Amino acid sequence: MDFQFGEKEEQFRLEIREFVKENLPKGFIGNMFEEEHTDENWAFAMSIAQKLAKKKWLTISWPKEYGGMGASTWQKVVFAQEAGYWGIPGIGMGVSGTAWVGPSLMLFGTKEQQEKYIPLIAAGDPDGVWCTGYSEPDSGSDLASLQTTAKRVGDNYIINGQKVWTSCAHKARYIWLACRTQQNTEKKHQGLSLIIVDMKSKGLTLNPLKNFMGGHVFNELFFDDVKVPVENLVGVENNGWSQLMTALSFERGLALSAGGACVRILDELVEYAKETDRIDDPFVRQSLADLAIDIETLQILSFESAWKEDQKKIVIYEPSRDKALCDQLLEKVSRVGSDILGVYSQMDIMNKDPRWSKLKGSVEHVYYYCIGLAIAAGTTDTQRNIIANFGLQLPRSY
Amino acid sequence: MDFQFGEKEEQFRLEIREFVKENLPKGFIGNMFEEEHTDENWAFAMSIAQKLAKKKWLTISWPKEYGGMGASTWQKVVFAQEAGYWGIPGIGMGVSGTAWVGPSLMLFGTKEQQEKYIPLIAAGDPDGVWCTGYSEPDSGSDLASLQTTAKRVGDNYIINGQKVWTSCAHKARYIWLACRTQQNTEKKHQGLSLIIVDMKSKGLTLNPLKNFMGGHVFNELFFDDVKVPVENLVGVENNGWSQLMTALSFERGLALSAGGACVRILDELVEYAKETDRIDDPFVRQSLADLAIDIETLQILSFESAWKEDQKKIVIYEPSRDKALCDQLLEKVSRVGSDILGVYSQMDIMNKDPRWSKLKGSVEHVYYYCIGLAIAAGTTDTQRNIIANFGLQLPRSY
Amino acid sequence: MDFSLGVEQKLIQKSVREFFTKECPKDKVRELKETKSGFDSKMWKKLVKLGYLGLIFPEEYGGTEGEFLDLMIFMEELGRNITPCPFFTTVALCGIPIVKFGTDEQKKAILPKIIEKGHIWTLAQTEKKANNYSNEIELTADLSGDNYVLNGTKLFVPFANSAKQILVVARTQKGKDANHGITLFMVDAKTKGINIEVIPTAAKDCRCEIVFKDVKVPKENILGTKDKGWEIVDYIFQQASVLKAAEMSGGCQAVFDIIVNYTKERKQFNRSIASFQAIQHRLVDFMGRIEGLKFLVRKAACEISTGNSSARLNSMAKASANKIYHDLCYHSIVLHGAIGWTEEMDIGLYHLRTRSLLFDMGDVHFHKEKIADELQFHSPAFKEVYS
Amino acid sequence: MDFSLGVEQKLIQKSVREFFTKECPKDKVRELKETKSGFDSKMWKKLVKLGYLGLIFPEEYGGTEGEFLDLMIFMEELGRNITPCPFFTTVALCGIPIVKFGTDEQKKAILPKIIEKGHIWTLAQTEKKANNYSNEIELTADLSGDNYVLNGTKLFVPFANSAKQILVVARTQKGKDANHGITLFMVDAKTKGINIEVIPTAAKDCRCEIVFKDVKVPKENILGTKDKGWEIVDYIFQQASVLKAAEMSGGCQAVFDIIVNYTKERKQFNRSIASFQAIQHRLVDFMGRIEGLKFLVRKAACEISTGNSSARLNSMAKASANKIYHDLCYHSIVLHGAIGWTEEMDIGLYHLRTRSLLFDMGDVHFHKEKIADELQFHSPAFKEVYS
Repeated sequence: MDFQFGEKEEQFRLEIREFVKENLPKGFIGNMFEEEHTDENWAFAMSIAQKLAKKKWLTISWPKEYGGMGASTWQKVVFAQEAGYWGIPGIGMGVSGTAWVGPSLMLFGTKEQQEKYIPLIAAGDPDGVWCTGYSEPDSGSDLASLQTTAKRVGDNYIINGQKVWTSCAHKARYIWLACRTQQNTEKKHQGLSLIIVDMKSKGLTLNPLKNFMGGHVFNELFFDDVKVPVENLVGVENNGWSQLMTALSFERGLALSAGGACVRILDELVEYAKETDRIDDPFVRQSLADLAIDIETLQILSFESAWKEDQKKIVIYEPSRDKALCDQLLEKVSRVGSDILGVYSQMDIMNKDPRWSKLKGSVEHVYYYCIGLAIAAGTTDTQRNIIANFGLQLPRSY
Repeated sequence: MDFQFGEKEEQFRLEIREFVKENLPKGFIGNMFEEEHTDENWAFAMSIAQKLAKKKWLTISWPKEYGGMGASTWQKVVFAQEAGYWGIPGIGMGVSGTAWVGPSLMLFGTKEQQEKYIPLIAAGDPDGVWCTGYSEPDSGSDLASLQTTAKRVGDNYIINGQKVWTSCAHKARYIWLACRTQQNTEKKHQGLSLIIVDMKSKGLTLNPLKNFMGGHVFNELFFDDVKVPVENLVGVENNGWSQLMTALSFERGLALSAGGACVRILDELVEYAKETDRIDDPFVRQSLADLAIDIETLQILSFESAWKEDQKKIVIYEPSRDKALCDQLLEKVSRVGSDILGVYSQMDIMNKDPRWSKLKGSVEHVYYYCIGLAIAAGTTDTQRNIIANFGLQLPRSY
Repeated sequence: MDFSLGVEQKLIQKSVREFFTKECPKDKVRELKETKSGFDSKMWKKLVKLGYLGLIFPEEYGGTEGEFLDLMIFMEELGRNITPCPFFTTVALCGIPIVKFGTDEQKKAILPKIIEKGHIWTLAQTEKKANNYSNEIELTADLSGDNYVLNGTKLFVPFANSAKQILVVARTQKGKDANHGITLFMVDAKTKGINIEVIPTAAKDCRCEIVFKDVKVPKENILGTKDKGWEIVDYIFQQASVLKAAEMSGGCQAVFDIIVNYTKERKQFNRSIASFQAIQHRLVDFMGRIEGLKFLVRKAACEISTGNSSARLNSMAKASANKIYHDLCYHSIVLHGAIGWTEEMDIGLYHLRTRSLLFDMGDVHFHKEKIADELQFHSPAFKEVYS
Repeated sequence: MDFSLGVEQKLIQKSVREFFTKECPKDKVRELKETKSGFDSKMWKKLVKLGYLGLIFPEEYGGTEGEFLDLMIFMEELGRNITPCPFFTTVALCGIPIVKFGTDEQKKAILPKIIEKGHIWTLAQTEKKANNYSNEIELTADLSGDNYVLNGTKLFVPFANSAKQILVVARTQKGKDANHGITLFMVDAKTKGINIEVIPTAAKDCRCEIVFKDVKVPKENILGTKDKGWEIVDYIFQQASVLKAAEMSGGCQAVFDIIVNYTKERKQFNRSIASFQAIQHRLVDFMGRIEGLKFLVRKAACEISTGNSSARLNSMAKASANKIYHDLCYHSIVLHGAIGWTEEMDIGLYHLRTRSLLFDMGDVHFHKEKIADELQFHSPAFKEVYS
């Protein structure tokens, strides 16, 4: 047993912190999804993304031959932690491209697709920004029931349908689209395909969906006879479901970076309590300690998941376990943090004013965004169902 | 709107307290089910039951013509509260007789049955002690699936089967038995009947089931060709289910007396905290206040249920709501109380020693018995199912 | 005991609900967030015209002398509809203490203007410690001739930017006992030296910073007795805690209705998601808590109405509201899935108010401490009977 | 990073589990509750014979010099089987500090007797305040000639009724700083003036009251330095907290296995009750918490093993164990239904220990306070990088 990072990883951690010091404004705390809110935020995020690309950190987990860093599991873990702690912007350029589009193309893409799209992502190029079209109005948790169709007509697919909750679509050059290429299949997850669609395509319209705080993360997309060349099909036609599941499994490490973000907020809250002379208040002390325990617990579990993957052990329920705990932890961190901030926890996150927003508004940001996160990539309840079925081998309850 | 008891009820409350002062040892706290543990406890409880019978309080809710007090809803509420607060022993002589056997016989019993059994109950006679045979090893929450059979042979029923979790059976003279008088019915709740069985019957054996703390509340009963005269059938043969449901609906007021018991423990904890100089500890203060809020909430809701019944409004989900909240409250009171008692919360409840058992062991008693209560008369989850179906009109989930 | 609303309250409930539904639909609530004043002055005028500002004020000043219960029901409905307006600040935070502590002259001068003209009042209490204890009051008022001169800063004062008058909690004397030496001044918001700035809050509910710089207030503008103002603040808190809890209770009822309806309608895996047991049980637990809150608030209000105001119940009402509101909003939005997070759904409007509601009139910790006080000095029945 | 057990630990895990399963089945645990000593002396002798008492003690005194991790694994298994025996008191509470603070002479005299003869030791620390802070230590030890004379009362001392020796935390000096003036004495349990009485606890785990009345202890029987004993107590707490947490973690794993198996097998409404979503989600949430606890404890133990003992992690381990144990036992019994409440099911045996386990080596509140200390004096990365 050993629960420490090696010297190599600690060295890497210092290197990341050096990067932070050089490239981020002093005291900067990046908040999740914030980079997509405004053009200004986005420009800054992309400028950092390009610097990350130079370090190969933008595609840290990619093999070197595709322009990645080919990092070890533990380097990736350290990077995710630090990325969360510092809130490094531009880290995934909207997530899709670096996290699953690139890796999926390496597995299922044609040589032409690989050569066309992969380098743009790895370079942090604006044309390397992707979004992902999975969810539809009537298929959320029940993803396989999606209805957007792609009909083969000559050398093209004609796409019709609607996608929703598409984050980063307003910044993306391409969309990684799940659609139905065969109708009336025996099972609903048959007949699906993954197709690459240029966001500039004719017939594709975007409707921004602001969240209730005023932030812009989600979009609605309408496909009205959108014509896409057949070479944009990824992998095998009608075999999209298994490719999609593979792609979903690349979406890991959320708990790791969230853990880092929680440590940062805890650190900041402790300092805040010291500065405002509340550190001796027994309630503040107990609350902070309580958070510290839960954060340490989440971190250790997410390390265990990473370790299992690293050991090539079968990892089935663990990411769901970590996600479910992470959802609950973020809610708790933000709630307890808000209680400590008191009246200052009511600040507007779209209109931060250093006179009023304590901790640069990060507690309030998590307060509202933890909800979005609990919903995204499978709600907490969905994760619980997965854990029950695959972690505890209990019968299906839904 | 009015949330106060009337003068008549407050007068009644004083009368009850006078009774307590006269008949219970100074400082007495009665704990639920404790009276069934030993012969000594039982004898004391029965002596009080007879005194209660003289006041007509033993059968407070029965009509006067059957030997009851014919009390108003609010008198009953006050009595339940006070009974819980003081832990008056013998209050229901094992519950069954006073709570549903008597009232059911008034509704469904023959004149002979009424004359034979009802006066014994109302008088607090040892032969007026009843137990109830519903649960079986394979039918707990799913009561209608019970398997004990009563076969008509001449003027007798021959009963075979097994009952379990029968509280007070070791003290009872009669058992109120639910059994199957018809086999292979279309639906499982058809073909059931209620039959009165003398506990002294041949072929009936009792096996005590001690709980893990060493207390004796539950029993197992084995019926091996137990012969019962047909006149012991209650109501209509094969129509037992609806009678049984009616009987179950008489089992109210648990939340009221539990509320009273919680107030007592809170009062005692506050005094304990004062005596041990812990009342200024912010954690003790906040914990006590938190309990006070939850107790007040449970009480107000159980009053609301009583009010609805009093108003002849349809009461469907409310008792389940109160029971579910009550289960959770008792757990919390005992847990938080234990935290305040600290090391003294680990005392043996079967072997109380005033040197060690603080608050006469009442916190530890609730600590273990709240579990039994959460299980009894429908688990907390079963209550939630009922509330979901009937209170919120949601589809059945089980 | 009687859990039903009286005829009067039923009438108010019905009319206020209809009024708000018509005059302030949720899209209006959204729009108002983007305005300077944060509320709809036309609706305010209608409220005045309908006499709601005088709901519980004495007839001699133009009010209708209703019960405190009526006001509680009004606040439930206001909270149910999350109607942004300075009703609470004007009536609960200022009008009520003026009725109780004002001189006849003051009442004659002030109350008719509130009731008939809809003059807006607010209470400036919070300072940087923001703990609702008297030790947070540092704004000074020093006598100079016939005037007091006020210096200091008040924070998060609701609707100060629209107020005609501000009730200012000031320190006129410093000493060991922080409760002593506090005085309440009624200050014209236009007085020289007052600078008001709106703080950017999530709910955009016009919480203001007010800087007082050598602000002169005539000494007859004291409410109550000099140096004994903390009693008035306590009086305000007792009643306003219950009214704020009523607002939150109404909000909880609305949110609960929204989420129950949504889960019944929303289908996944070919089933209404309300058929999933985990969701059902969560809803059920909320129902119990919300019903408990509703009656706790109503009971506390009832006791105030009958002159038996209970500090214990008042604090329980607010603490209980605080305990439920956040959890309910959080879980209700999550149960909606992504759509719950969007601007177009009403649920988010409720959640944007969570944090300010929690701190208005005291957080859970504050109220539990008050309850502990009550427990500590209460003599339990068992001690009396067994003595 | 490596989450797997080492070869040595796997071996210990396997052999200890087999040993306890064979030597102390649950019916034996039930029987032992009714005995005076509370443990099986035959099993104890076997443990000694197998060398477990010397698991981590130096070879020169007859031990096998294993790692702290080995001991942690031993405690997990002990907790999994809820084996009642004075192992923890002897090894964790007394042996470990003797190895660290004892003179060579003391170690030579004491350790071989523990390791080879199974001498039972226990720590007498708790007094009536029972808060685990130094201010609870009031038992006095006054020098008189070559002896110290001990007077006072210790409470809830585990297995004192079977102990050969008692490590007594006494006050040799009173002053402002309660941490100063504390001295640890090694006292023969048979010394005149010692009176031991078993306290009737739920778990019947032989918690004793020890009254010291003019008990003479030779002054060479001090462990460590006079007046500086609180350092030793802290040292004991650091390690024993982790070991107690390991015991609880093992217990949680066992309880969880029991309840998962039961819910899978138990049928109601023609379905396994584990198919009900509300039950599933409860189990799932427990699984996450129990796995988290397991690794937290193991991490804390690992750091001690490598000489990097972390007060933060040690307290987290115990606090976390405390947070889970009660909830898990309560819900597991309720999920069983009535049968879970009976004597015949093992689950109750675990719950009977809940309260003593929670307070052994400090409750949640105590450990959170320790963690807060660590947080307060830790310098965060952001301050360093952005300085």
